Amino acid sequence: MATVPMTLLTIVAEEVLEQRLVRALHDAGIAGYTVTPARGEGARGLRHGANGANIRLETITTTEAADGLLDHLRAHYFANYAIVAWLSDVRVAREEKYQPEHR
Amino acid sequence: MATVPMTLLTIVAEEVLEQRLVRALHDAGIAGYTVTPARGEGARGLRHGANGANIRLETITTTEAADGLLDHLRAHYFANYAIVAWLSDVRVAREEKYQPEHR
Amino acid sequence: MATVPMTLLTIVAEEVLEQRLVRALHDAGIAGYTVTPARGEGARGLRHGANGANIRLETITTTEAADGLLDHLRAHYFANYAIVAWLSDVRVAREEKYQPEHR
Amino acid sequence: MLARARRRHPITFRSVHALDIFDLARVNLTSPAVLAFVLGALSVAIRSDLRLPEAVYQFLSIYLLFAVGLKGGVALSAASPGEVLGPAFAAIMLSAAIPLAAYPTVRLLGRLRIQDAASIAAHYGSVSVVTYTAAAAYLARIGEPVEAFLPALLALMEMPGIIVALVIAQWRLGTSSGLGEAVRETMTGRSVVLLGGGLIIGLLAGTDGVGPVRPLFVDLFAGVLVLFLLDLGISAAQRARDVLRGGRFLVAFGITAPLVFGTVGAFTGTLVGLSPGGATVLATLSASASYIAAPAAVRIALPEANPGLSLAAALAITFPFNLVVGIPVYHQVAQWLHRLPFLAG
Amino acid sequence: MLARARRRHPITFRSVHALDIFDLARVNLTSPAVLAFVLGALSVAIRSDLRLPEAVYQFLSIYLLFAVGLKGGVALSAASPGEVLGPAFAAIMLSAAIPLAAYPTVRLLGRLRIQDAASIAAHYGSVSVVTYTAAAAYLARIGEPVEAFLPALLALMEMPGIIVALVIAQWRLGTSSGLGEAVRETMTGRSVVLLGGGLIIGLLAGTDGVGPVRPLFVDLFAGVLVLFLLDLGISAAQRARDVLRGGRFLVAFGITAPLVFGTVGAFTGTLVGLSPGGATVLATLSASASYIAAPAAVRIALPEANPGLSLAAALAITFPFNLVVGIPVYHQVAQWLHRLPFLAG
Amino acid sequence: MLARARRRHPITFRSVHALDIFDLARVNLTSPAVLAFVLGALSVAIRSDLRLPEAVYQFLSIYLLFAVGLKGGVALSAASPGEVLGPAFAAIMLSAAIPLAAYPTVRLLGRLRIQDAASIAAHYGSVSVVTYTAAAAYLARIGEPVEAFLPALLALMEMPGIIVALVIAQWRLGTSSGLGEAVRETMTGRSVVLLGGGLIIGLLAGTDGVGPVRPLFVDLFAGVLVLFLLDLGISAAQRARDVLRGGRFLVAFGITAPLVFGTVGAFTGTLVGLSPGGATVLATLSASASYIAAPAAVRIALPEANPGLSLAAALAITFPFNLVVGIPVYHQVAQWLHRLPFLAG
Ligand SMILES: Nc1ncnc2c1ncn2[C@@H]1O[C@H](COP(=O)(O)O)[C@@H](O)[C@H]1O
Ligand SMILES: Nc1ncnc2c1ncn2[C@@H]1O[C@H](COP(=O)(O)O)[C@@H](O)[C@H]1O
Ligand SMILES: Nc1ncnc2c1ncn2[C@@H]1O[C@H](COP(=O)(O)O)[C@@H](O)[C@H]1O
Ligand code: NA
Ligand code: NA
Ligand code: NA
Repeated sequence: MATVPMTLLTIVAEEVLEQRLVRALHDAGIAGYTVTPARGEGARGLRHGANGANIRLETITTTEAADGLLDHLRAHYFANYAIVAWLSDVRVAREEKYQPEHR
Repeated sequence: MATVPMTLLTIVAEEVLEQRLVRALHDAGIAGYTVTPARGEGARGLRHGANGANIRLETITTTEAADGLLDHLRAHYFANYAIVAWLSDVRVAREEKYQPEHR
Repeated sequence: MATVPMTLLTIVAEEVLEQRLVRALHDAGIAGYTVTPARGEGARGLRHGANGANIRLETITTTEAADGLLDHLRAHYFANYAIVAWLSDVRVAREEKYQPEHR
Repeated sequence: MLARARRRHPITFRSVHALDIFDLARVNLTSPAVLAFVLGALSVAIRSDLRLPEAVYQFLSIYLLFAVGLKGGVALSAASPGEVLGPAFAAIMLSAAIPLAAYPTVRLLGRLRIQDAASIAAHYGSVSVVTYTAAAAYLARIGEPVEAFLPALLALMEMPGIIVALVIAQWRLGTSSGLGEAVRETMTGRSVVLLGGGLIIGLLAGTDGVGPVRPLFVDLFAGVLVLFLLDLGISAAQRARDVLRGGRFLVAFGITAPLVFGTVGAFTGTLVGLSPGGATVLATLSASASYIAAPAAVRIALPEANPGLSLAAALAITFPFNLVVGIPVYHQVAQWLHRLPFLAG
Repeated sequence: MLARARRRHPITFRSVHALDIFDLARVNLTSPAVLAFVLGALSVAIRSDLRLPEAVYQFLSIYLLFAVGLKGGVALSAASPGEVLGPAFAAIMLSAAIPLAAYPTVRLLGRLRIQDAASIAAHYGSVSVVTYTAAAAYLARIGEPVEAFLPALLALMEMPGIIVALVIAQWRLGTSSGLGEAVRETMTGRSVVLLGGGLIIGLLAGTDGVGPVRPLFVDLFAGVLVLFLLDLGISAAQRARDVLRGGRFLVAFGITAPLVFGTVGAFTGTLVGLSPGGATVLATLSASASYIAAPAAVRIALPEANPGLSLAAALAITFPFNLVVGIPVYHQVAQWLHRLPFLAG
Repeated sequence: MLARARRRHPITFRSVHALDIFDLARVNLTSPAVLAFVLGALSVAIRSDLRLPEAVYQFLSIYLLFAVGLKGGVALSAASPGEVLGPAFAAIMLSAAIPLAAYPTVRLLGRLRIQDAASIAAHYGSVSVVTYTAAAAYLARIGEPVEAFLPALLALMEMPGIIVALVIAQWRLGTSSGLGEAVRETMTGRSVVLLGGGLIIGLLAGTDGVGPVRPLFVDLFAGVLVLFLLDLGISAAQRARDVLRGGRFLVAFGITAPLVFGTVGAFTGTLVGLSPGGATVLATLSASASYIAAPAAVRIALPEANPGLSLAAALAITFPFNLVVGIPVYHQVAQWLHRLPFLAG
């Protein structure tokens, strides 16, 4: 099947941020994402149970939109929250599905 | 360690499809896959709770097998189900483990 | 945003290994990782319920550290445990966060 | 006593009646289950992050289906065949008949596609476990006695309507392939296995055998329902947008259908000799629309149907309508029918 | 009887008293809940892989918050307004006043940053549901009667302290932006919705309406708490390193603060006419620090605060201190204050 | 009365006996727990998608282990040392002795590798909580009284057999490294911490202290077991393929071993003075094979062992065999032994 390159942005962050991250996606015109509950460890210690858990959010979108979101995360969350994010290259079948809707 | 390139196919789909997707993998000679429960949002709305949840299934296999599966998904599920799928390049240590068994 | 390339190591393994894998990460100077519960199927059969479940652990680090961990897995776990592991290329924003601490 | 008194003084009765409806609606409105549904819906409105973990939601639905089946089985094991046969037959027929009425209505008045019309018909042909339980709790609170075997009727009404609706779709779409497969997948789906399996276990174990597990499956039932409804309220509120998309027809159907099917259910129940309470329950079952078993079955058999439409109608309109307005109304209707000499003779 | 006897023979009383403290600490120390907390902590020490699945931890906390709210609401529905008004007002004032004392203490003596001082103030201004329950269970076991409406005080003391602490931070940091948003997010957060929603549901449903759900929300409560405390013990032990980082001040504060706030609470409770048992509970509420609602709220409003510090103080120091030492002490204090003629007259 | 009558009329007794076995097997076969296991297995056969969420499965096993430990601890706290000592010693010895018999059998007759033989020996040396509970429920249903301290024996028999089996493996493999580590990891594993921790908590808290948590840990136990067995049935059926791979030997061993070990257990129990009911339970414990604690321990200590083999034998053969055939048989054996004058004198 013909596939086209697209960018996958994965964010692991403390779950208290879920609603805000989703809002940021929507603001960027991105309608699709997947969330799995996660725990983990990082600079801000162990994260599960009473310490609060993480979510693992991933969204496939254009490189520009992913870069924009990464900028948003840096501006708002990197300094003060348990959060990591990374980009990777993926190939998808239905390109149009992953184009952000400009509003 | 010497690693070889392989393809990772990730499918996020409504959980009602799980058994069928696994059957499709088996039919393609693929014996290995990993499933995590997931929720999400996309063209078909929010997916969790009474709306039904998603699963996130990933399988490492050859590019050909992955392409074949993507074709299968397009033929059977893309039009009518909440589903997204993507391919990415990975490197693994035990190549033979990921070769589909032709039956 | 300026991003730098880094390596993502993903390990899916039987959950009884979790503590040991985390210890191996710490020994390699890696402080950050994310775990999601998972089930799956592979050479060692179905994995969920009474058969024991899997965990899906991912860590972003340098290529060298990731290669070292893969060697460690091969030496200790590949032969006798339900486990798969793969490497992929990702891009991250805060390079220093993912450098193993040499101790 | 009261009933007899009413029969003699129709005028007094009418005013009592008017009082009753409000009073009884209040009883239903202040049940923790209904209030939890409202709390869930409100929490969406104020954009709270409240939500049950996915695994917990699934566990609660497994628990509820199995517990309902078990209760039904125990009830059957204690009932005499003669007593159950009529109502059981009536229940199956009702479930099968409802899609025959619902499908053309939705297709012609709502101008929806074949798949969507059949999907909605399947949802209304099947039943809602939670609505059933609300009705049972309501009748218990107002002291209206019911037949012990009613949980069995619930179990019997789960499937027939779904199958009839799927057959209609197959026929109208001209595709004959896949019906067998669809029915098989439905019959082996979680909901049917849990409900049916629970029923058989209850039947085999009987009242004594089930004794030790009553604390979990009977005593906790009402409480678990409250937590489940909290999450259902969240889902229903999130479906609100779909309701708007579905347009005025969906809202009208979601309110009219339960009233019509409920009345038919009350009538049939009275006809086959159920008590006013029993007929109220049969009415509620007929009026209720499934949002656990039916969605799963329809996803498999009619993938082109838009699940948003049927779920919105069943969960966001009909379900709260039945909870708040429907159940007390069916009860009044059943009481009224019961006083008709030619019916309940 | 005993109390009167004591009042007459102060010398005898003192020796009884000394005996009591140990005896009562033993009662508290051998409760399954406290022992489960210890087991959880020990399991970390021996590097066990014991841990509740994340979804289960979240479910248990949802359950506890909702159940506490429900119980509070039922209690309120049964209480007469006159009886509750004084204690309710006192509870709100206490919660609001605690951060006013805690903030400068932490800031000046502990030399922590504004954000961290305000965060700790918010945690101590709010309350710990689990500590409250331990106090209630303790009083029940030793046979000390309490007012039925106390659960309502718990619910009332959840928020005011958090809001006051956030306002202090906003004021000291000179930023006025974001307070409204922070308060809004706190008020719509899971904890408040569950606790407040449960309260309102209990109030509307009343004792009768809540009857059928008692097996889940009342009878199981103590047991669920045991499982929750198992996991809390794990988290607390994992926080031990943070305690060391926080230094001696954090330990001193985590022990002194509950003693001071607890005494003030016991005093206030006695003043507004609570029984010795009721005053003990109000003392415990004042002395306890939140580790469910407050952390979530502070994460939103004061992201620069280090959550490790406040959680370590609240969960790893104050919580076990209250469980083992605090509650019996507050009880003694409350009994003692109650004998002061000018106070409890 | 019946027993005495039997003793006098051996011929009458034999016919009663024959009747009994079937009758009692029926009692066991129609318990909701056994039926749920069957339902789970059937759901695999019909390819249903039924399955508990992973987090729920783990939670249920945490609950069961802790509840069993707690019950054992309370039982111990109420027992007199003199009464428990003999049976406790016998239980530990039985658990340690079983691998000494099982290992050579599997190795020589089954021709399995050292690691697999030791792994199977470890599983049979340890015990199955669920089988124990089924036996207790069975005896309760047929009205056979048992000693109150039996839950403690269950807890005591969890570990010794595992450790003996690991030592055998270490010795036969000639590797001395890693045993200490393996024992340490086993002792700090979830199962042991929960069971042992629960035991100690029950012991310290005593009957009174445990009172408030009984609704969760005692009353709900039988019901939770039903849900757990539903999932176990699914896992067992999925293991069916492994059974085939394991060949005829595995099936023969999975049936013979419990009969032999069960008889030895009944004998030992009678010898140390247990009642017929108590001896039945000790027999069941000896006959049962672990599928929660042992698999985890063996994974760590003997990674080269194939977990499919031992789990298939323990879960897919021995477990259902004990449930349906074994328990009533052990009961008959225990009753019979109890009538031997030189044994139970
Ligand atoms: N190197 C890493 N690789 C993968 N996940 C990480 C890494 N570092 C941190 N995380 C995840 O991100 C969360 C927040 O990280 P931190 O902000 O470093 O505490 C952690 O709880 C982990 O779940
Ligand atoms: N752009 C995306 N990136 C990641 N996951 C997505 C995306 N779009 C949809 N999904 C996931 O795929 C599911 C089905 O998508 P859809 O068919 O668009 O409703 C959603 O519920 C999400 O979990
Ligand atoms: N090809 C694969 N792709 C993705 N995950 C796999 C694959 N093979 C195995 N796994 C996962 O790794 C676990 C252990 O695999 P195995 O050692 O082959 O039994 C399985 O239970 C799956 O969760
Ligand atoms: Na219906
Ligand atoms: Na406080
Ligand atoms: Na055994």
